[in-house]
This record gives sequence, C-alpha cells and structure tokens, in this order.
Amino acid sequence: MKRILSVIIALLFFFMIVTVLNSDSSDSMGIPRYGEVKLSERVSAKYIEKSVNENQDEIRFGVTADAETGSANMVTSIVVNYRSFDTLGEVTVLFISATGVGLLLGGGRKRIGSVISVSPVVKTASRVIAPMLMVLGIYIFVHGHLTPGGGFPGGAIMAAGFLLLVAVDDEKRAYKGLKILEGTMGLLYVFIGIAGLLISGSFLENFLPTGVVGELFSAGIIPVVYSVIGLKVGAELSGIVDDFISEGGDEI
Amino acid sequence: MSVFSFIIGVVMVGLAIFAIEAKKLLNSVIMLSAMSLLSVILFVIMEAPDVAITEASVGAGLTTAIFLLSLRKLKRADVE
Amino acid sequence: MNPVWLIAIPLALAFVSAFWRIVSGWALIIAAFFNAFAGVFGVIFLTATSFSIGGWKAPYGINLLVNDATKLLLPISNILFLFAVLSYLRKGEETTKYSVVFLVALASLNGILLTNDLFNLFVFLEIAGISAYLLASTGEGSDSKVASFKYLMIGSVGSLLYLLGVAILYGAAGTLNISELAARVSSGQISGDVTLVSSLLIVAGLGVESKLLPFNGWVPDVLTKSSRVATLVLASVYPLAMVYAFSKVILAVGDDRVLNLVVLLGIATVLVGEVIAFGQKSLRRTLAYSSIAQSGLAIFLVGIGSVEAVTGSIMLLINNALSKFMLFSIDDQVIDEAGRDDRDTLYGYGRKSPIVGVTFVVSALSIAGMPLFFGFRGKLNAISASFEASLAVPVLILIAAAIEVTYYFRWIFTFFKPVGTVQAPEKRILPSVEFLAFGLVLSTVIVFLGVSSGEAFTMFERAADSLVNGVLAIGKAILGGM
Amino acid sequence: MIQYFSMMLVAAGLYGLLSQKNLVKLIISLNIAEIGVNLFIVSIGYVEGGAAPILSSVSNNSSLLFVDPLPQALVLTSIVIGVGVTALALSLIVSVSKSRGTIDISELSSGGGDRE
Amino acid sequence: MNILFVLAASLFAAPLFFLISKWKKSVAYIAYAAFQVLVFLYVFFWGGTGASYEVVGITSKLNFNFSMNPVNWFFASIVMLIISTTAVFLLPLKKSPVKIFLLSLVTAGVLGAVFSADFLTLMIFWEISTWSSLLLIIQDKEKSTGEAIKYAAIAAIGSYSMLFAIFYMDSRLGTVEFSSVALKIESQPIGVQLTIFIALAIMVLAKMGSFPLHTWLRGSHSSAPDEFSPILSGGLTKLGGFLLFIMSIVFPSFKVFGNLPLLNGIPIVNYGLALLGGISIVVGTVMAIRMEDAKELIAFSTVSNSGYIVLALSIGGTYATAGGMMHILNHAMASAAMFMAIAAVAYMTKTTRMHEMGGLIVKMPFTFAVYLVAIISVAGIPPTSGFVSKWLIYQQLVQDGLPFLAFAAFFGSIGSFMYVFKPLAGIFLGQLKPEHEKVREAPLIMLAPMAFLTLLTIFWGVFPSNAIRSINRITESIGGGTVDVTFSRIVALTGQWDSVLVTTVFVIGLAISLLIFMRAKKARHVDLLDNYTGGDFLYTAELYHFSYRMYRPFDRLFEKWPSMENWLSSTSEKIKELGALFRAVFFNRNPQVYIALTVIVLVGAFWWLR
Repeated sequence: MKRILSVIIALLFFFMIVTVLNSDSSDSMGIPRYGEVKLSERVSAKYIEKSVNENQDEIRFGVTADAETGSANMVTSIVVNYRSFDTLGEVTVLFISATGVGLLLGGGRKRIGSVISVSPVVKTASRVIAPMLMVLGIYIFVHGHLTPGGGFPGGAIMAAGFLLLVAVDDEKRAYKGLKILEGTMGLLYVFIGIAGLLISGSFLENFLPTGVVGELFSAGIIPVVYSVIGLKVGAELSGIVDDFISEGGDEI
Repeated sequence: MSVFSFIIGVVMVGLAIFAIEAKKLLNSVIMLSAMSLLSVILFVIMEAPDVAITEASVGAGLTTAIFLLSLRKLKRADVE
Repeated sequence: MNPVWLIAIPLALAFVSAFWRIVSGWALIIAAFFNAFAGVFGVIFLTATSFSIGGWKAPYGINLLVNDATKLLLPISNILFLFAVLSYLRKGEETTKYSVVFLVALASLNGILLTNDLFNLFVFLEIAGISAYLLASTGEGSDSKVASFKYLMIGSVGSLLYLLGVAILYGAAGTLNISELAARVSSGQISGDVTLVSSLLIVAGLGVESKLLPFNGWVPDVLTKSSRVATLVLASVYPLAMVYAFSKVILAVGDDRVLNLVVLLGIATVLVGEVIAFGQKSLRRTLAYSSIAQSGLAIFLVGIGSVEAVTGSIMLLINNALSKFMLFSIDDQVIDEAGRDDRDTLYGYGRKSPIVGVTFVVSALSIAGMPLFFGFRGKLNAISASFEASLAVPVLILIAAAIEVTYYFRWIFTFFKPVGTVQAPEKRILPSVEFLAFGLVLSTVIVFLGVSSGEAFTMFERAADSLVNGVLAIGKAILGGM
Repeated sequence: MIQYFSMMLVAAGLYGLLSQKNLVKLIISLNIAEIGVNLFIVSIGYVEGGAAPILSSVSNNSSLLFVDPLPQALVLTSIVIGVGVTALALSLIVSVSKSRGTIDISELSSGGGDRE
Repeated sequence: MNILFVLAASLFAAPLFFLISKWKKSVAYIAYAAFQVLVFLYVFFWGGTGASYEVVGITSKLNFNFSMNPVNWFFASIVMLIISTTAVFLLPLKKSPVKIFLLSLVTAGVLGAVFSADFLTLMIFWEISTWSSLLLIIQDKEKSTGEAIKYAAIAAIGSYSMLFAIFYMDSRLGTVEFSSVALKIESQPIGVQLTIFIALAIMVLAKMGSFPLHTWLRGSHSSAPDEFSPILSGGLTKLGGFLLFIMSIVFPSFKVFGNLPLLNGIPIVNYGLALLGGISIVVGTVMAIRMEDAKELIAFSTVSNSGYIVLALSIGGTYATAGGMMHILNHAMASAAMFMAIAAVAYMTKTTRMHEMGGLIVKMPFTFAVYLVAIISVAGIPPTSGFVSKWLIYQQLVQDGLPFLAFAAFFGSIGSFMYVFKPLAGIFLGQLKPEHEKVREAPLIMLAPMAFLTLLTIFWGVFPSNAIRSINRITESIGGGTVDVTFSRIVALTGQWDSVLVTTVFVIGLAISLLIFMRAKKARHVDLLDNYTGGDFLYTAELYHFSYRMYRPFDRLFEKWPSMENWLSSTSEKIKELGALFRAVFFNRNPQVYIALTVIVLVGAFWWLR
C-alpha cells in the first residue's frame, strides 16, 4: 500500500516537472529543448566573452592579456571569480558539516581496526601511491584555471590518498595539523576577500594582474583561491574520514 | 551519441530502483556509486568536464567511502 | 560601511575558532557584538542600496541588497542574536563546543537577509539549515537527535526542490538575480507553466524553513527537544530571516496564481497551529505551536501582497521575534527553577517571581494582540488588509485569534493563580541578571511600539513598500540598462 | 531526453524517500534525487555542438560555440553541498543508532518523538 | 482642559499609582479615589460640550476620534459615578499595587470607550478595560482562574466579532465613525447591513452578559475581588448598553431593516435581538433564584437586567428607548449598591454564603437599608427609580402588543421579588449566628458611597422627570421622540404616572404599618441552633438555616433545563480533539508523512492552479 502510494506520488511529481520541459516558444521564454539553448539570452554569454564590466573583443587562448578574470577555464572563472561568494558559502557548508560530524561522532579517541587483514604488498604499494595521489590533487587545483578540475576535486583526491593510508594502516590517524590547516585556509579565503574589499573596493574582487589567458601564472587570485580551497577541502574531507574511522570519545 | 546516453539513462534508472529496493545496504551503496559513475559519463557527454571530475572524485569516490565507513560503524553498533 | 562585513567577520572568526578552541567563546562574543553594533550603526545610515561582490555589475555578479526592509530587520535580528549568545555563554554548557555553529549561523542569517541572488540565497539557506540541524541536535538525550534527523530529511528535500525551482527559472530566464527575474516575470515574457512550477517549488523549499503548513512537520520536535539556547535562536532569529527571504523571493518571482496558494496555506497554518496550541499542557510546546501559527499569520499576508498587508506581515514578524524570545527565555527560567513547565508546576509562578510574571504578561498580551502592545498594531493591519482577499479570510483569522487569546490568557492565569494561604507568600525567586536586562529592554520596546503614534509606523510601511515595489524597480532598471 | 531521465531519477529518489524505512536507505534516496537534479541543471546548459567551456589550444577563441558554463558552476556547488549534508546525516544516523539501537524510521518515530 | 487631557492623565495615572503604592499603599489608594471623584465631577459638569477631537495614528488610515455629545456625557456620567463611588468604598479593603494599577487602567479604558466617536476607538479602549479587568479578577481568590477563563473566551469572541464588523465597515464604507457610518449604511446592500449589525450585536451580548453569552458573569463575579464586582457589574457591562444605543442610532432600524419581514411591526432582526433579551431575562431570573452565593445571585440578576436593556433598546420606540436608558442608570446604581452591601457584609463576616449568615439587621442596619432600597429598585417597586424604567418599557411593550416579550418582562419582575428577597432574608433577617455576635456596622467610609447611591435611587424614583428630561435631551439630539414629563408626572399612551402622589401615599402607608409594628407585641427570641427539643445532633448546619434552598420546589421545576454553562467547556473539548487530529496528520512522528504531504500539496496545487 505504502509503496503504491509512493509510486503514484513520485509519478505525479515527474509529470508535473515534465510539463515545463521544452516549453520554450517564440512568444514566451521557457525551458529550451535539450541542446537548443540560445546563450545570447543568458548572462553566461558575458562570462564566456569575459566582458561583464567592459566589452572585450574576442578572447584568444594564449594571446589576450589582462582580460577579466583571465582564466582559460570559464567554469573556474565563474566559480572563483564571478560568483566567488557562492564558493565561499560552499566551503563554509563543507566546513560546518565537517565540524558537525566531529561534534556528533565525538571526535573519537580510539581507532577502529579495518576488518580485512591487508597483505604487506598492498600496504607498501598504497604507501607509495598515497603521496602520488596527494601530488596529483595539488596539480589539479593549481591548474584549476587552465584545465578541468580545481579545488574540490583536488581536495577530494588528496583526501582519497589519506583514505588509502588509513585503510591499510590500523594505527593511522589524522594529524592534529589538519584542523589548523583547514581553519587557516578558510581564514585566508576570507582575508583574500577582505583584501579585495580594501584594495579595489568590493569583497572578493580580483586585485591581482590577470596576465595572459592560458598561462600558469595568470588569472590573478584564481589559482591562489583555488589552492586555498583545495587544501581546505582536502583537510576537511580527511577530517570527516578520520571521524568516521574513529570511535569512542564523548557522546553529545 | 543519443542512443548511448539513452542506454545509460535506462541503466541509471534501473540502478536507482535497485539501490532503493536492495535488501542489503551494502548493495545499495554500491549501486549508488555505480550510478554516480554513470552520471559522470553523462556529464562528459554534456561537455562538462569540471563537473565530471568533481562528481567522480567527490560524488562517486568520497560519498561512497563515507557510506561504507558509516555502514561499518553501524555494523559495530549491530543495527542493520 | 559595506554590509559584507556582517558576513565576513563571523565567518573569519568561525574559521579561527575551528582550530583554536580556547578563544572560540570570545570569538562568538566579539562577532555578536560587532554584528549588533554594525547592524545598527553601519547599516541604518547607508544610502547606497546595492553592493556588488567581486566588483561585477548587477545581474552578472552576486550583489547584496540593502533596502528599507533590510535596514529594519538586520539590526533587530543581530541584536536578538547577541542576546541569545549572551544568555548562551551565561549557561556555560559546552560553551566552546558549539560556538563555531553559532558563528556560522550568524553569518548565514545575515547573508540570507542581504543577498539578492537566488542561488546565493540557496547556499546561505543550506548553511543556515545545516547549522540549524546541528543546533537542533544539541538537546540532551537521543530525542533531539531524532528530531534533528527529521529536520534534516525535510530540510534537504526542501532545498532540493528549491534548487530544482531555481534551475528551471534559470533555464527559462537565463539569470539568477532576483531583481532582474522579478522584472522578467512581471513583464510576462516567461511562459506561465515555468513560473508556476518554479514558484511552487520555491514555495515548498522556503516553506520548510519558514514553517508553512505541510512543510513544517519538524518544528514542534525541534523547538521542544533541542537545548534551550538553540531554541532561542531557532524560534526568534531564524523565523525573522527565513520569512523575510520567503516574502522577498515570492513577491519578486512568484506567480500570481501561487500567491493564492500562499494565502491558503498560510491561513491553514494559522488555524492548525492555534488549534493544536490550545490543547497543549506544557508551556514550551504551546509556544512551539504558537510560533508556527505566528509565521503562518505573517506568510498569508505576503500572499495577499498589497503594501498594507506586507506592512502587517513585517510588524507581526518583528513582534513575534521579540515576544517569542522573551517567552522562550521565561520558559528557560521556569525549567531552571522547577525542572518542568506544565501547568501544575507553573501555578502561581508569577507571584513567586514577579519580574518573570510581568514580562510574561507583556509578551503574551503582545502576541495575543491586545491594545497598548505592539502585536495589536500588527494584528489591526493584518485584519484590515485581509479584507482584500475573500471575506472568509478575516473570519478564519479572527477565529484563530480568539482561540489564541483564550489559551494565552489561560497561561497568564496559570502564572498568577493565587497560591492560597497554605503555601502563602513564600520565597521570591530572582531571575538571572541577563534575563532582567533583556526582559526590560524587550518589553519596553514592545510597549513603546504599542503606544507610539502613527508616525513611527511609516518605517514599517517603507520597508513593506521596498519589498513589494523596490526589488522590482531595481530589476526594471537593470533590464533597461541591458 | 537526458532531462527526462534526470527527472525520473528525482522521482525515483522521491519514491525511495517515501517508501523506505531504513534511515541509510533514505539518505541514499536523497543522493539519487540529488544526482538527478544535478544532471538536470547541467542539461539545461547544454548546447548542441558546443565545446566544453575551456579555452585551450584546440578551441582557442571565445567566439566559438561553448556550452553554458554557469549551470556547471552551480552543479559544482551543489555536489559539494550534497556531500556535506550526506556526511552530516550519516553521522546523525550513527549517533542515533548508538543511543536507540535501531535505524528503522517507524520504530524511531514510535519511540520518543512528539509525545505529551 | 479637554477629554484628551483627562484620558492621557488617567492612562499615566496607572503606573504612577503603582509606583506610589510600592512606596505607601494608603497614599496611593487615597490619591486614586480622589482622582476618580475629580474625573467624575469633570465628566458630569463639563462632559456635555458637543466638542469632538481627533488623534492621528491607529493605523495608516484610521485615527482616534472622541466626542463629548450628550450621549457620551450620559454614559460617561453613569460609569464614572459607579467607579468613583466604588473607589471611595474600597479604601478600607485589602490593598495591593497590582490591583490599583489595573483599576486605574480600567478607568482609562472605560473613559476612552464612552467618549469615543468611532467604532475602532471604542473597541480599542474597551479592550484595554477588558484585559485589565481580566487580570483584576484573578487577583484575590483561590478558585478564580478556572472561572475567569470563560470571561476571557467570551470577551475574545465578542471583541473579535466587533473587530470584524469594524474592518468590514472600513472596507465597504471607508469609514468607522458613528456619524458617517450612519449616513452611508443605508445605501449598502442588506447583506452588508445584516453582517455588521449581527457582528456588533454579538459584542453587545457578550459584554453585557446577556443570553447566549452570559455564562461568564457568574464565575467572574463570584471570583472577582469584592470591591471590583460593583465596577464590573455597574460599570463595564453598561458599555454594552452604550454600544447598543449607538447601534440603534447608526442603524435606524425601521429605515435600514424596514423591508425585511416584520413581526408585530418590528423588523425581524430587532425582534430576534429583543427575543434574546427576553430569554436572558427569564434565564437570569430562574438561575438567580437557584443560587446559594449572594454574589452569584446578583450576577444572574445582572443577566436578567441586561436582558431588559437589550429588549428595550432593540425594539426601539420612544418609551422603550427612554426606559432602556433609564434602566441602564438604575441598574448601574442598584447593582453597584447591592454588591457594595454584600462586600461590606463580607468584609465584616468574611463570607458570602447566605446560609452562613443571618439576623445581621441588628448589627448592620445601614447596610441593610442600602440593600433593601437597592433590591426594591431592582424589583421595580415604587418609589424607587427602578419602577419608572420598567414602567416605561411596559408602556412600549403594551403599545406595540408584543405578548412574549411582555410576558418575559413581567416574569422577570415577579421572579426578581423572589430572588432579591432570598439574600435579604438569609443575610439580614432571621436570627443572628453565634459567631457573628461581635460583628459591627461597616466603617463610615464604606457607608457613605452606599448611602449616596441609595439617595440617588430614591431621588430619581420620586422625581423621575429630572432624569427623563436629560434622556429627552439625548433622544432629541439624535432626532428621536421624547417622553413628555411635567414636574411630577410622566405621561404615556396608556395612562400617566404621578410619582410624587404615589410616594406620599406610600410614605403614609409605611408610617401606618410602622405604627402597627410598634404596637404589636415582641416575638420571643430563640437561639437559631436551639435543637434541644429535636434531640439530635447537627451534622449539616446549613440545612437548619431557613434560607437554604429557600425555593427548592421552584428549583425542581427548572432542574431539567439545559445549562449554557456546559456549552463553553464542551466547545473547548472539541477544539482539543480537533487539535489532536491535526497533530496526528500534520505533525506526525514519521517524517515521511510530511514529506509526502509536501509533494502532494505541490502536485495538487499545480493541477489546481494550472
């Protein structure tokens, strides 16, 4: 009975949403048919042309200098510059939920041993792989403004390295430094924002020279912010993992 | 391409149903991660490499890990 | 002063106190004081309305909107938050433990009040939501955990629906700026289905946090099971920000047909809340249901949507925040004193502790809408505005009001029941110092707003006007500029 | 068409939310619905034949046809938020299961909960 | 110095007196009494100047309006007369800062109400007096809270229906002032007129404690502080009379409801209201007869007299209007005097149960005299003013030929003989209880106000022309007919009434009977509890008191009647059950339920709105 009701409700919801799909017509704006978006009607057109504040003639990869945000990866330019405030909030969400996990699981004292016994080969292998993963993560978020990826995947991959370590080693624990890293990185993000406010007049403004599109040292504060985010996310996710593999501690 | 994405979509919906209806929590967690891996392919098809990478690492990778770890904790509290 | 400080400072301090536990208590106090002062002196005298983040102009970058409504609500919410924080630190229970959560909640509430971007609002709602889940789980015993989990369930579903609505709206209109969206929606260039579905989804998403009827199942448990200081914040400051966000978004991008639904749900909320509260035997539970009813009252007025109605809505909102803060802290006093707060425990409490009794009477009469108190003015506005809808609306509202008056008077009588000659004038109970201070300040404000003349009320009307017309005007300007 | 599938996923997640009793199952259903929403958001930004929104030596100038980058940025945010919420929910479940000894929603509701 | 100043003064007096009494209670009380008397004098002598005032700012478009017309003057004088006499009367009684604060607030509210010139102002100040009186009621006695909640509920019903009427007026007519509403109401469709009329009538019934909404009076009076009962019964309930009179001005019935079906020449709406008045006369009388507590008894007599007022003012017509107004005056004075007498007795004997007293006439003769005159006036016997008003009402009833209403009215006055005699016999006549040997007469400060009211009652009984002339002035000012009176006689259709003549006859008769009483031989004095001859023990002493269950046989006639008292409690039970249902549905313990509700509402709304 319950299932049937749930199915009916879910289907009704499905049909409700489906009615609005493909509702774009000549006289009224609706959701365009899949793949037939007219970007000119959207704000993102300006993001692509990097001409939000002043109109820019077309951006050429590796040629144009001092364009807005100067990031070759447009998603990155949005995430870390045009809508950087969202990202600050996003980091805060991750931060507060990591804190919450710590509070709820009581930041346990003792470590849960892994159920399966790991062969030494795997142990050594993973001890080799884990640092490589960390380096890969760092690479990803440092190149966030040129290549796909960025702070979050980078941080996640670093956390994956940590996960690998703790999975094979029963004694492994997160370093106390992680929390400090997390906090300072968050602080740094806010400070970069305030610096933008103080230097060029609005919070999180890109106050560094943006350089030539496509070079590593370009896009002003974007690589800085992205590495801050990457380290922070990595620390946070590792913290969460650490909370989940530990137990005991004081129940709240 | 559309046939390909059609198949993936069908498989994803099937996996979703299976993940919801599975008896063992472990299976449904695995189904979930498989789903998000498939969604990664769809993201790639839709020209969203950033999202694809993030979903692969954060969504498929870490979410699954957290699920598994918490399942282990739950097993120790022998519920489930 | 750029209002972004109100968000940046608490965030920075939160990050600091994340790893430096010793200072976290102080960080909380500093942030609360800073926000209270900045909220009063920094914001009220602002002349500019729009503050861009990252230096990108309006529809493209995120921008903060400071209109008359914000100027009214920011100081109040920040000051109330300061009061809550002070009484929280006074309690001393795991002081350092949750101060991070409080800091983040403070930042997010200011963000919700300030931001003028739908998706940014979503992010702040998520932050506020998660900190609310954490605050809700702070009660002793596992009940609070269960309550918090329920809250998390319905809250995540709500934010999912909201996100879907925002996505649909963006897919159609191609922008996320609330003002521009308002202009586009009002100009009718977006197809009806899209506005209908998206505003329905948005109503559901925001309705969860602002306690609209079918979405608010979490409220009673959270407000009764969570630790008391968390309740102070969740019951007084949160509704202020959430209902404000609700009215801002719905008035801006809401479809006219959806406004009818909002009126319907709002009235249902009021009736259901009052009827349930009528039967409750414990004070805290009564207050929980009464706050549901109060936000319903504030929301159905938004659905009516005229300036007069929104004025009444804002007045009732503020009145509810002030009075509920006092009532819940009185409940704290009682529980600290007697351990329980049901009717038999409270008989004659007001005689034992006159100050608590008087503040209770003032705030209860103000909520119940008796003349000489602030709530009465709000209720007058509400009723006279509700005649713009059908005739049934004021009738239902007044029936609910009659029920409300009755049970609030029953509680007042309970407080002042003569305890007879048997345990006749026994020892006086002296409430805590900070309670004296807050009770004095808040009841003075309530009575002052209750007896002050009509000129003092132009500010509420300006706030309402800035909500009903101001946001849209900015959007029209943006569209003209493009 | 991907939009339809994403909506189906949302519906499936909703179905799970309504029909399942196990708390972990509920969170899983929530994640399924989230994946659906993310797919939908990206899909409303897709342009037929548009390149990935990254300037590179291949697609090297902004006058080319790109897909809409903004939804992708939004999805990045929503994915991360989803992880945060999931982690928090799971830890809540763990602490509840420790104190109550069950993770069945109906048993949890019958005990404790909103009682006079 | 205009009324606004007085209002502001009396509003600010409340906290002032509170602070003073924190320092010294007696000073504050004396100041309070002096202030009330001053206000009364001001109102009585300068209250009639037809001036009117406006104060901005209830809401953005509605303002406070006050006027000092004859109508306001009449009611203000009555109410302030009662309040000021009571203020003097309560000086010896138990003092507390909270009480005096609330009493001053009551004055302020009542003043604002009776001088208001629009419905909203009236309602606001009325509400102030209501909630402060609510807080006053629970001050002294143990039982109070359970009883007072009825008052709260009924007051809420009344005032919110009035609020509805006010804003309905505002939305339809664009004004809430008496005068302009009176002008615009006639052009409105009948539905609007009916709605407003009925909503206001509910307020009247609720606040006057008349038939369907009378249940609060008993409890509130029996639990109210003894010194507050006179104000509650003689002052606050009369505000209902004010509103009713205003309604009879604003809705000139025969013009407004003229095209509705008529019953014996009266529009059906007014007839229905009058019918309620008649019913409450009967109910009040019957219940009063059955009461054993003096205060509850008088409370129900208030119910029946409010019935007279409602009846008179709603059937309209020259004599009924005059009679109704006169009756408001009488009953205010009489009930105040009765409650004061009972309060004096209670102050001396510490009880209000009648069968615990007896024979107090020898100890408290003045109180007895006051009570006697008061009950004579309530029963409507010459030469008290109570007779005149009832006489005028009968005139109208007979003239219009309204059989049932006339029957109710007569039943009321016959029954009033029965119930007012009961306390008289129980408390004052019979034989003195041994424990009351040491009881003395009440102090002078309490006797003076009672004596004043008594003298007024007799004065207007002997020279009704004086009161009726001022009533005529009012009715003229609103363009109604007048009762023609000479110095000593009132002329009506079915005859005329020469009060002076009758009084002289009366006095002569009294003198003769006094003479006979003197000559007659004294009765032998037996101790009340002298049960020697019975030879058994007294377990339930009250059964041996002759006034206990005096009218038991009469009682039995009405035992089967449905009691309105249960109505409220059953309603509250129903509300609670409904609440439990709602909680089960909307706040179910299982979150999936409200997730499902969320989606269902979404989808339903979509298909509904699409």
